[in-house]
Amino acid sequence: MATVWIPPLLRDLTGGIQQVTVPGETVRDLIAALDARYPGLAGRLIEEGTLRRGLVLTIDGVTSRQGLRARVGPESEVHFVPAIGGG
Amino acid sequence: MQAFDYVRAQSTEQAVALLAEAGDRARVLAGGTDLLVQMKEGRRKVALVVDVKFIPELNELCYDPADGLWLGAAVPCYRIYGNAAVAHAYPGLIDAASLIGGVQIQGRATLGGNLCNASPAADSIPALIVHSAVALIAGPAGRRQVPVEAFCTGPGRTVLAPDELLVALHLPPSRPGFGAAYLRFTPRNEMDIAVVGAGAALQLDERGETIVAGRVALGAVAPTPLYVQEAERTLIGRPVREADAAFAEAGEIARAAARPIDDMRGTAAQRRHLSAVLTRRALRNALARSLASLKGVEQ
Amino acid sequence: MTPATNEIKVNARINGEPVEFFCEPRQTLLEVLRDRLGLTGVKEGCGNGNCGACNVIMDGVLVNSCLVLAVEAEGRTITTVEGLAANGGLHPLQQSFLEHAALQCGVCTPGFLLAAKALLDRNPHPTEREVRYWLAGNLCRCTGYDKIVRAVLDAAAKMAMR
Amino acid sequence: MSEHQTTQEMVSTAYKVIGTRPARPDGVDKVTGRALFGADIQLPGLLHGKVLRSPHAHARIRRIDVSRAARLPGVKAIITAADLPDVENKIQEVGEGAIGLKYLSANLLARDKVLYHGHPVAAVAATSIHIAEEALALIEVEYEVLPPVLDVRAAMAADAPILLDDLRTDELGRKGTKPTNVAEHIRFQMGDPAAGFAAADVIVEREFTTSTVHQGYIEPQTATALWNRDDTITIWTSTQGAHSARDQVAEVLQWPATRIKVVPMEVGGGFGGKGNIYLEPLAALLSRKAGHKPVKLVMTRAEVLMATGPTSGSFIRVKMGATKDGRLTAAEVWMAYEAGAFPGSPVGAGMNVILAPYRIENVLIDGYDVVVNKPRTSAYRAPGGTNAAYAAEVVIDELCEKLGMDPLEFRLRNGVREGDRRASGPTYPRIGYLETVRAIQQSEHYRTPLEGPNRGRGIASGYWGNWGGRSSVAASVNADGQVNLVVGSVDLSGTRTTLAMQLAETLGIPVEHVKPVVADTDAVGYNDVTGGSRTTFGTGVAVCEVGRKLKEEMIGRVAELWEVDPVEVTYADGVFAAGERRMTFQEAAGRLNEDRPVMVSATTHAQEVGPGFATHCVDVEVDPETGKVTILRYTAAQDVGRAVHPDLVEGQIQGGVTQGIGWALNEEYFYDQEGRLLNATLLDYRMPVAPDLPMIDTILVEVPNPGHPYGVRGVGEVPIVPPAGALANAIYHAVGVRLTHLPMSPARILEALWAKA
Repeated sequence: MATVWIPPLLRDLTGGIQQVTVPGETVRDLIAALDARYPGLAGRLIEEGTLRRGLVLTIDGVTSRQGLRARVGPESEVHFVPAIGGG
Repeated sequence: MQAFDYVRAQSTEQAVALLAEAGDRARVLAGGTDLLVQMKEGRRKVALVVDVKFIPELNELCYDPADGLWLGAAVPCYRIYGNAAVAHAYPGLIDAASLIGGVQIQGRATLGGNLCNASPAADSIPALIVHSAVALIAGPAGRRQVPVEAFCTGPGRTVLAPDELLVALHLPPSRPGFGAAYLRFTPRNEMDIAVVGAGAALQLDERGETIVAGRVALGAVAPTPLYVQEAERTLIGRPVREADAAFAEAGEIARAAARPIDDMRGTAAQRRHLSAVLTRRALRNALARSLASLKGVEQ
Repeated sequence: MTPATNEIKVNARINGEPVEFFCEPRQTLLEVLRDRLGLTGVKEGCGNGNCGACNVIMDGVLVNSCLVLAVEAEGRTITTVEGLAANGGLHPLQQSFLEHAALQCGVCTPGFLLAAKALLDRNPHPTEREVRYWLAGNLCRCTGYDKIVRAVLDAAAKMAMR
Repeated sequence: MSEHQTTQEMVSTAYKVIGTRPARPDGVDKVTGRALFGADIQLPGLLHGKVLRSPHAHARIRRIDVSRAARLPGVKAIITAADLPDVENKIQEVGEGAIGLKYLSANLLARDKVLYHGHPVAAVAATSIHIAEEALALIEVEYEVLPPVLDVRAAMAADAPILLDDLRTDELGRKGTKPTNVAEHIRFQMGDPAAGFAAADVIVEREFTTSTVHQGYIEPQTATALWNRDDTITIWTSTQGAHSARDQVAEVLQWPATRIKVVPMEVGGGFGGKGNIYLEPLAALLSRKAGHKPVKLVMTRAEVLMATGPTSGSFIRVKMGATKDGRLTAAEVWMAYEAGAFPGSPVGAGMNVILAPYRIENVLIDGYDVVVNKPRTSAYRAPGGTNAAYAAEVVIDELCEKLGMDPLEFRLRNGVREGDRRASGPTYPRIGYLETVRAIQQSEHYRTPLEGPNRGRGIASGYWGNWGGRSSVAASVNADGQVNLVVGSVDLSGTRTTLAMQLAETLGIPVEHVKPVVADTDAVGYNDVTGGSRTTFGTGVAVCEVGRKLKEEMIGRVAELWEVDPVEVTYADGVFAAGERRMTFQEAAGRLNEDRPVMVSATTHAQEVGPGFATHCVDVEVDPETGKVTILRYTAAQDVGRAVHPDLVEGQIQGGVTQGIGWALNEEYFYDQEGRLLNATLLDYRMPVAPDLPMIDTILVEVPNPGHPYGVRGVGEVPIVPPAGALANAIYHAVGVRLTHLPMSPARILEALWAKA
């Protein structure tokens, strides 16, 4: 099962829990599983059917551009972090 | 820029006549390094630009050890510091002329223009004051002379009437034992406007033991460049070996004389403080040059 | 070109060639060089003499062309970056700037080259300090000046050997 | 001068082109004045435009009357916000970030309100620049002046004047309910900070403020547009991203992107400030209105400083704790960044930077994006990083002082390495931070004691995450063996060279045989902006890929020619071989082109980005009587992954350091009480001049990025991050005062010295 790091501003929904281990083969699966456990989480991570703009998905330390369809491994660590521009 | 007419004046008389005719809608162009900036920014409404660079007497740089320096009002800075005899006789002037803008500004900018622009922070004016420079002015009624310390009447304002033209600056000859210096404080090492500028001049006796005359002037601490006459009284008669104490006193007099404001280039407190610091340092530089000039005589 | 009523005819010598142009008194030399004469190597960075991108050499003197009226060019001799290399090839300064990677974006480069030429014309053996102070009127935001200063010093050394 | 330190893995790899210093292909044009920058475009029938700007920082526009201006002979078109189509407030990904389209449009021409001094209100096209300027003076605008708010903390106050009526604070999808100036709140949190501080023996907490600063590129923004009679638009502009500019114009004009061609001219410096559009849509609209004549707009320097760029002023509070043996236990940071008139400050990036070099288990960082009555901020080299690192590095230095530890030893003890966690959560890949600390430790500079009164040495580290982005490239082989490389990444500082070098290395041909071309938006696929230190890395990955494909294609076609199986053909050192048969790259190029041309393309969106770290060491002397700082010596050690062209890498570092020095010591925006910018000139906006600086020594540490075929990391951003912290620490060690405001100008240093005395 993959470990999802809950973005700090969503931890009010998890009662302060920072990491949650959930089953799933894609990021979509993980978010669905999270939302089942902590209702409302999906609504904060997903916007109009895709990952919320301004969030960058990283899986095992590498950013992914595949959004909800990105595949995760059983030991994967998944983060949703704010997007950052450069000069 | 707004549209205007341009005339290249051939003589002082022609320039004065043009100015008299156009009144306050005319401006004199020498190096243009202030005028063009002000016109581009719309700060000056100008109908006629009178270019005075080609008037022979305004373009003359003439030094005679007996008569002093005739510095035409339209002589650009680079010609002043490029002249070895002038550089030797008027070191404070050279300090200032080589600080105004970058070299490309110095290729055009003139001390006459710097004076007429009458910025409180103008670098050359404190230097001219300590060199006891006199401004030679031509107008419809003839010519008159004004000491540089009395030339500026406020920020951007001078004693010149709209129909008057600054022809030249005259600096008295310098004797052995004379030294002068100008320095300024700026956050950058170049290309900056003085937070405070300080000019100082000293005349030592022939043996180099006693200060017999001294002048101090400040920039950027008052609405006009400031001649700190009170400093002279402290300096006169002081032995050179007590110079440090005398200079510290002069610095305190300068600090007290300063009437600075807060603006983006510096704070009033900083300026008062720097008035003392820079006066001391300028006097020290001037003293070194005074002593060097005496050594030059011995050799 | 037919002059507009308020335009003045100016004759100058630019990059070795006699040039005649018409301009309004309010036009700067920079504007005329760029827009009338096609010498767009002369750059405008600030328009008030603080950056040096518009440097040209006029009668042997380095000036900011943004602070010269075009009408003032009457009878003057002007060199722009386009005229820096005398006959084909590159001027040693241009060569040195390339060899030392003394440019990044390149927009300040023409002004630096003209300033450096004016320096070496007066002072063929400048010290690092002299180079830095002479170039103070030229702003570069890309390089930190390090490689520009080296390029000028090296060009001076090479020119002295020739 | 520079030193080169290559670490472990790839030390034995012998490259032929990577690591050399060839001449740049655009060099001769740039030293002879031939290179065409944005404003250099000349077109028949060209009209000249000017923009009318608000004299107020905050005001409602009651009325605009252009009728007098329109009657001025020579005026051909006037536009106001009424000429811009209404756009819905959707968020659009443009370039490196996202922006609300309504805000983007309102920044181009103010609609109902002006939000900063210099906010565009109208634009004019005329037969000469002087007539356009005269016309501006004839446009009448009636304003209802409103109170401005210029400081982040004032803007966050409950009774602050509100800039944008529709703005609500976003907290990761949860919207606030009240009008506010706080656009966004971001949080990073790990571990238990309270427990971490409880375990600390020493705690340092300080508050910092930093002024608004500008990118300071020497070439002002410019755009020339022709709205043709067939309703296609061509725009010649100085931009960091032609495609991004095209897409932004398409969105605000509601015009199909593919009916817009953006021709990227040479760019006279960007540093992040030329990713946004300002003039392009205005020039296009003026062109249409003027009867389809081309229109050129060029900003004055005052306009550049008033209305483009700048980067955020900020307020930052940092608290850090450490044990007696010098281990960091916890950190808490609260930071608010000015966004300018519209949301979008780099506070998130600042949050990534601020603790990046340190392994700290217990972390809380709160960041706020706050609108104020200043120009909309734009990216500036490591956006948000310099001020953030300054705050943290001063606190680290104070911790070291309190612990009696050498600042480099402390960093070695607490520095991050592969696998350590960032404050945002994910772990670091292979990075070279500790290597930069050791490089400084071993440098001749650090080993030489600094002596003399009022002198001090400062150390600081810095980080930038770097970026890959999307790139498209194409390569075609000419019959003579020369290869045309078509890229869409505009070249700000020499990337034509670094990209050509990567292709030459991949193909095993001399770099002089690769001709790189930066193409317009019609001629090459999509490319993200040149920014975020991405081009040599991200577009480089695409170039390596195109080289690999080209080799594969040529091997296949040589096999065809030789009538052998492609697996029998090898290619090495510029020679194809199969059995006894040999053919050079050049011969193959000739033979293959006789049959049919050789061309391939590649696109990438590189993800395996190598973060960059640097450690800087600076010696200063402070004049205690004037507060002036003289930089005596500066050394920057940076992990550059692989220095493709060491001269250019050194140049990036030296330039970044110098911008950082300017930010640290003298650069700042001065506003009056009414919010008018007072120092919109390069005389009073004090960027460093040559005599302000020593030579900037560089140490190129090479810890290759495993995510790039040659180990490349982005190098451009990192060097601007440490200087402010390093200088603050050096000033402290010289004269004993900790400066908590940027810039550390002479006046502020004097005040600090007086306060101490």
